[in-house]
Amino acid sequence: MSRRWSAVAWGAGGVLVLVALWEAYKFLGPADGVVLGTTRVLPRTTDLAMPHVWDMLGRLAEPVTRSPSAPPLWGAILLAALTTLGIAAAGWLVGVVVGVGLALVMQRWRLAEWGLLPWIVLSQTVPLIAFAPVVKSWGSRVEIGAFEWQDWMSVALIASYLAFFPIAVGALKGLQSPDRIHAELMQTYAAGYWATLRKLRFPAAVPYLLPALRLGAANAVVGAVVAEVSTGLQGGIGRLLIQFAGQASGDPAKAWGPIFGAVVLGLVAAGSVALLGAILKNYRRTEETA
Amino acid sequence: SGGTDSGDGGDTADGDLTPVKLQLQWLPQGQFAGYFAAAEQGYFEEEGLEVEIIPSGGDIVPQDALANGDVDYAIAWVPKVLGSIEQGANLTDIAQIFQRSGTLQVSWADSGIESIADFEGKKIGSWGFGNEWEIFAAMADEGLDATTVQIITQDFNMNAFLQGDIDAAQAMTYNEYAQLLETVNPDTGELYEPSDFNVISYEETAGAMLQDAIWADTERLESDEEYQETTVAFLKAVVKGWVYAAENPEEASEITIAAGSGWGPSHELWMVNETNKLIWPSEAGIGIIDEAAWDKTVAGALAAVNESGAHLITEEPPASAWTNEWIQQALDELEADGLDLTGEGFEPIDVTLEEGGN
Amino acid sequence: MATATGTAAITAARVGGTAAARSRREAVLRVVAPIAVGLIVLGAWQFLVSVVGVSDYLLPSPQSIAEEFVAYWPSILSAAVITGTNAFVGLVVGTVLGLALAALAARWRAIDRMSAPVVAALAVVPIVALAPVLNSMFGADSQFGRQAIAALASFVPVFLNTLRGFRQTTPVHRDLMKAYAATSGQVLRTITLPTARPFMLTGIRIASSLAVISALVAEYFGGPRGGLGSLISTSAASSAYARAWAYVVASIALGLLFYLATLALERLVQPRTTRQRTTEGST
Amino acid sequence: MTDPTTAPAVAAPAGGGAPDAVAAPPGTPAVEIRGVDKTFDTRSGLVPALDGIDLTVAEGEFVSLIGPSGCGKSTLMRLIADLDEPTSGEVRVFGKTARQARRDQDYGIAFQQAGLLPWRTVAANVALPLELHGVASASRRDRVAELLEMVGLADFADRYPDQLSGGMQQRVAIARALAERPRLLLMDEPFGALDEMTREKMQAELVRICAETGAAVVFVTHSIPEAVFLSDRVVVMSPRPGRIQQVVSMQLGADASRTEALREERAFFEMVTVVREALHGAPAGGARGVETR
Amino acid sequence: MTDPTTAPAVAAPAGGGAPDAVAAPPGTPAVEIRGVDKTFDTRSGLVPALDGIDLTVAEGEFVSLIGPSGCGKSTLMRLIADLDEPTSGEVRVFGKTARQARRDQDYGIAFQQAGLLPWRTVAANVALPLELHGVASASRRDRVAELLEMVGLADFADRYPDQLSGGMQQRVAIARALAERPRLLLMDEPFGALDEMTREKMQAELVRICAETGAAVVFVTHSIPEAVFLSDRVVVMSPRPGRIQQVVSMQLGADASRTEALREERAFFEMVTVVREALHGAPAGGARGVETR
Ligand SMILES: Nc1ncnc2c1ncn2[C@@H]1O[C@H](COP(=O)(O)OP(=O)(O)OP(=O)(O)O)[C@@H](O)[C@H]1O
Ligand SMILES: Nc1ncnc2c1ncn2[C@@H]1O[C@H](COP(=O)(O)OP(=O)(O)OP(=O)(O)O)[C@@H](O)[C@H]1O
Ligand SMILES: [Mg+2]
Ligand SMILES: [Mg+2]
Repeated sequence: MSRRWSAVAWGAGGVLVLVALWEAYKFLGPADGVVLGTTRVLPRTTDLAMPHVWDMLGRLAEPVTRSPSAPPLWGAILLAALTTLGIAAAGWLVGVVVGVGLALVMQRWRLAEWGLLPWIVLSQTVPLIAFAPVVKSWGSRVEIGAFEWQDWMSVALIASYLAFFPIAVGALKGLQSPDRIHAELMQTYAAGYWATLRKLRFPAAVPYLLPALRLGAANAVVGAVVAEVSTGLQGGIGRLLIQFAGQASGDPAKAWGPIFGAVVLGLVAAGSVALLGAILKNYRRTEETA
Repeated sequence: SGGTDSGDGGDTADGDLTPVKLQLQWLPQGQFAGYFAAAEQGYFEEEGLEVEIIPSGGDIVPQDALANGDVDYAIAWVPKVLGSIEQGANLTDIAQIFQRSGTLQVSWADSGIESIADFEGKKIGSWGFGNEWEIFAAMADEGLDATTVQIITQDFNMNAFLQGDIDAAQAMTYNEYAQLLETVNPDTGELYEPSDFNVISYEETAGAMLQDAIWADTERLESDEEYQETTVAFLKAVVKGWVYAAENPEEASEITIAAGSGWGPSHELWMVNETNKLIWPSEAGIGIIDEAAWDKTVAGALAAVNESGAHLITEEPPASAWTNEWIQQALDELEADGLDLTGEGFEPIDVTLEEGGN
Repeated sequence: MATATGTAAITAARVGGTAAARSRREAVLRVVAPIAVGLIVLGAWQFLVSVVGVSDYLLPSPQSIAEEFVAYWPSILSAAVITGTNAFVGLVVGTVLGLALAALAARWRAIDRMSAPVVAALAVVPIVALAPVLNSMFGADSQFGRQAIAALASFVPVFLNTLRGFRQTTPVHRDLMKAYAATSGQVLRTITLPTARPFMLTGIRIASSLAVISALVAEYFGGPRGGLGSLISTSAASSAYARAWAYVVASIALGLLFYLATLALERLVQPRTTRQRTTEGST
Repeated sequence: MTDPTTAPAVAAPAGGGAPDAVAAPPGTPAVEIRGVDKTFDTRSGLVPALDGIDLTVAEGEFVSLIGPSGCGKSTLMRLIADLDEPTSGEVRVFGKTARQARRDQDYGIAFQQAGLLPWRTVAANVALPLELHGVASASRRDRVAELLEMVGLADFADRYPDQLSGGMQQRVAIARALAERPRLLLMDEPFGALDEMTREKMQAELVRICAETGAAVVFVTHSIPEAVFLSDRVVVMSPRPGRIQQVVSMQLGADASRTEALREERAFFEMVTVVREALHGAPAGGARGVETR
Repeated sequence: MTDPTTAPAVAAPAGGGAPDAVAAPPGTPAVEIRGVDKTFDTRSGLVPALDGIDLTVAEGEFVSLIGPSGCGKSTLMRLIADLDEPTSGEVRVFGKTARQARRDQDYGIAFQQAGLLPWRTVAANVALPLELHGVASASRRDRVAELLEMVGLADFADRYPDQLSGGMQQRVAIARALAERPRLLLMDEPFGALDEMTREKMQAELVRICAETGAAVVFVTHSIPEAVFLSDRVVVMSPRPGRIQQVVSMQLGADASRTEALREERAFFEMVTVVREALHGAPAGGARGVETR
């Protein structure tokens, strides 16, 4: 317990050092930054480019606009972050299903692994942002019975596209991880594919799956935010990001609010998966002893 | 739009409402005040419509949403849609809401950039996403091609210009120009003044192009009678909305804020007011497409070449690309209501901008 | 004994090179299978567009994409060079920073513990969200903002993997070095760096794809035009989807190029034996 | 000390495919291996691992396989367990094919590594085969308790494998192998990873357990004293391709019980010497080995 | 066979801190351990690992440490190597402090795992200590060739460790330990991972190498026959906290040369039995152990 507190204290120290660096540079650095040749290698220090840390934090407490109905900035950001979190979670779940499904197929048939894995790796070089409008447009065509495609689903779909990759790779590794001795033990028990999967492969995959799920969660958040920007979905943090960036000339501190929101959002998403890891700690015993 | 079979777009306000989807070009803001006013004031319902206004933003291309059948009408700039039409979209401009271009190119007062000809060798800001064609068209008229300048993509604010990364920034009269005037001049501690800037208005150049127009699906317009009726009803409500916005700019700006605009009240009011200026006066009646302006836009679009050598369009758009038929019908029907459809009595108001637009 | 060997030889002759054949077949399948999958998808796509008649406007056919690709080849090439340069600069800077900070963190626990929350945040924050503020900070007229984003994106996996690599030295090797009374410089050279090397290379390989994607996505948030990202958005904005897809294809190729280059680096820098051993544990 | 007259009876070398010299006991033999060859088809060519193996293990008999590394001990055992298939020849377990015997769970198996599932408690590990074969949870619990009692780990039922010493883990693995009361136990160097003292303790325990269950055992080991201490017969193999070099029947005296005291008896050392010499191909001290053929 | 008169002389138990019963040979002893305690301060409390250890290893002497797992054999060896420091007491190597001896490279060391650097060839692995201590590249090459010749791996100089068998890897590790001609060799279960036959071969080779180099050896093992075969004296330790239980001098007859034949001699078996009994605390067969005290 005390170790955890000391980690928190050190971490807080690290953040403080960062803040101190920011302010020190802002105080000492030239207004137009440090330019080497034609490239500016250190940033400008104007209030427009680098607001004071206290201005950024202070701005969070003020209302979004002067309009009487405006909520405080932090409230608007919190609400948007929660919205995005929900979308990212949906995308993450889809990513888990697809990723684990692909991993199962690839683990079962080597030919599938050879045929699919290179494409799965390649898929990560595809700039998804280019597809956001296409996904939205395709999605809007889907209407099955009472089910109607919502715009947020397009965003979730894009989030899942980013999330599935680490999960597929991690799950494949995990499913392939059982020692030969364990696989053969199951064989001597004349255990079938599903029994082996349930009793051996899935439990053995947990230590590989957890970091993959965490990475997937972080990726889902990135995907959700970028896709919100890209499809213009309202209500999420991505939307606030462009909206407040648009107001940054007159109100530079405001643009940082959604960035802090995105950081918190990512940490919460990754942290929730860490919680999952705590629940499954018995499946991670090899990790701890190794 | 296929939901009702009453076929009656008329006055049955409390009967079945015809659902209509309208795709905006950007986030909810004063630029679209007339549509939000029409919704809020119940004009759509009066016409028997239930209109869902879909905001855009990011990479969503309104005319594509329309061409794909996702929506029934879309607001988009004419040059951008001309490009889509050449790519195979089948769309028709049914009402030219903005009668003039609201695009400016802003430079510092001491920069020496006073006309398009001064662009040569300068860093010229543009948002991309098809907003750059006016620049290229204006430059083409001056004999400059896209490679003689450096095009910098502006992001969502004016910082790049304020910090000198861009020599001349693209700005809409109703938005980015106001952003400049909402920013504190670090030298004086006061907000920037209009006198701090040189402003080139594309409306006064050969590059001027028609902007916010209402687009409809050409095929449905030709063959679907129900859609035709809906179109007239829709246009009537929209016109009423814009008339309301012209007469009640404060209320209109409050309506857009309530509809989800993220701007502060002063900026919003500025935007409604400036938008009104682009619409009114409208000698032939609001929404009527001026053939000369249309032809000028087409000529500009044909002339413009971007820096990767791509043309916006390479041939004249088809005749179906625009028609005054429906807006004329709508205006005729509204004539009786005694509305000011030409903006004869329109008087812009004075708006004081606050720091940060808040 | 002689007969037994003889039998074995006969058996060997009869079964004749099946294992070799099998391994050859495997090598072929490893190449053919992904190509087959790709062709099937491409074929289905073309079929959807040209036979089923999904509108070319919505989903351009591979053929029309290829045509656009050829037509705009010079512009695609120069755009790829711009984006590729940004990604490369970012990758190099991010890698150097990642390696350096990981070395410091491995050496001083204080740095490790203080950097933990910052790195954790960097790992989860959508780095492209920083694009607008970076453009303000460094100027929208330079590619620096994009390079900075690519560098930040590359930094995280390089740092994390390298730090892990620095912690992989086995106790027996450390004891050995102590028994040899080796200086800390010698320990670094003979044990720590070679042990960490495969982990560093893995980090760089992961970073390579990230660098390309980030540099490209960052172009959507302002800055000079001409890169793949801004051309994709411009083309899409004028509904020239086939052209947009042609730029997308180019960006995929660019990402692949980076990935393969880092893979080649890995093969080059790393002796055969250790590679086999570590590729399993470290990806 | 190296008096040839004290040399024990040694079975005929099995290289030529002759049947076991020791007569099979009444009843179906637990394992019957006839003319088995095994060749691995690897990328670098064919690897002959076993050549002309004939071996019969009677019910309740304890047979050890010993031989240099790579001689095919594990391979032979895997053939019996139907984890691999012979290239030619036949393996029968309790009169059935090896496959059938595996399906019927006629044997229990333990490897060099305990191979416990790290995420399961000791009890859950032992219960695994019962669980897989649908034994009801109540009788499963009873059987597990009984087994853990037998291997002396009743107090550790709820521990996880990483909380146990190597010897304890191996005992859990043995309990698991015994879970379904197999009449045949296959063990591949189960004590290889243990230190000498623990190993001796485990050997004594194995002797006790075998006596209790009456199972036949095929036991792979590298240790001569271990093979001698445990076995009724020791099968000495020669490498590349693996052949049975000799089958040595343990003659430890009529009154020899397998207790700790046995390890210090003269007969024990003599049998160790006999197996050593068989293993080295020729006797280290003289030409005695030749006479026994 | 269990005749008490044949029991060899056994040194006095060293638990009470009495000096070694066997007189130190002339010259400085290779290792001198006086009253050493070692307590580990772990998260779960203090772990006493060694308690009152006194031991002297003469120059050229071969001393084995044997004892149950966890009795502190490795710890003791690490103290000699100055990889750890004693909590109290003194360790001197060739009359210097352990630290000085380490700095002077007075010993060579080999562990249970070969601990080769996988990215270096066999030759480069052997050359490592020479490289670290600035030996010129030409003489380095000569010495490496000589060493590889000695361990019989001259043909494998350019292979990588993972291309070698366990026994070959261990031979490389021994060559590496011998690289700087140390007068003291520390070996912690160097053959623990090998199979019995390879192990016996390696033992014979170690005997030869020791004879060639004349180095003193401190050798940790779990195997009684191994300790008996190799050593001049066997130090038997008892666990928790580790104490020296007995120091047994090997009495294998005046003419006993350490050849393969020795393994089958009666004296060998008898010494095995003596060590076994010392290890088990009391004789397995009777009360004989008491008499030897
Ligand atoms: N799956 C396999 N593929 C190819 N060759 C194999 C395979 N399994 C074993 N072999 C080879 O067959 C021979 C016998 O191997 P096996 O494992 O049965 O020996 P072993 O007697 O158990 O050795 P050890 O004592 O080291 O365990 C060896 O040469 C080995 O390399
Ligand atoms: N670094 C350490 N920290 C804490 N305790 C230790 C450490 N090293 C050894 N011990 C403890 O000291 C005792 C002796 O350990 P040591 O490794 O010397 O035993 P050993 O005789 O070599 O055992 P083995 O035969 O298993 O190698 C054990 O109880 C062990 O847990
Ligand atoms: Mg084996
Ligand atoms: Mg030890």
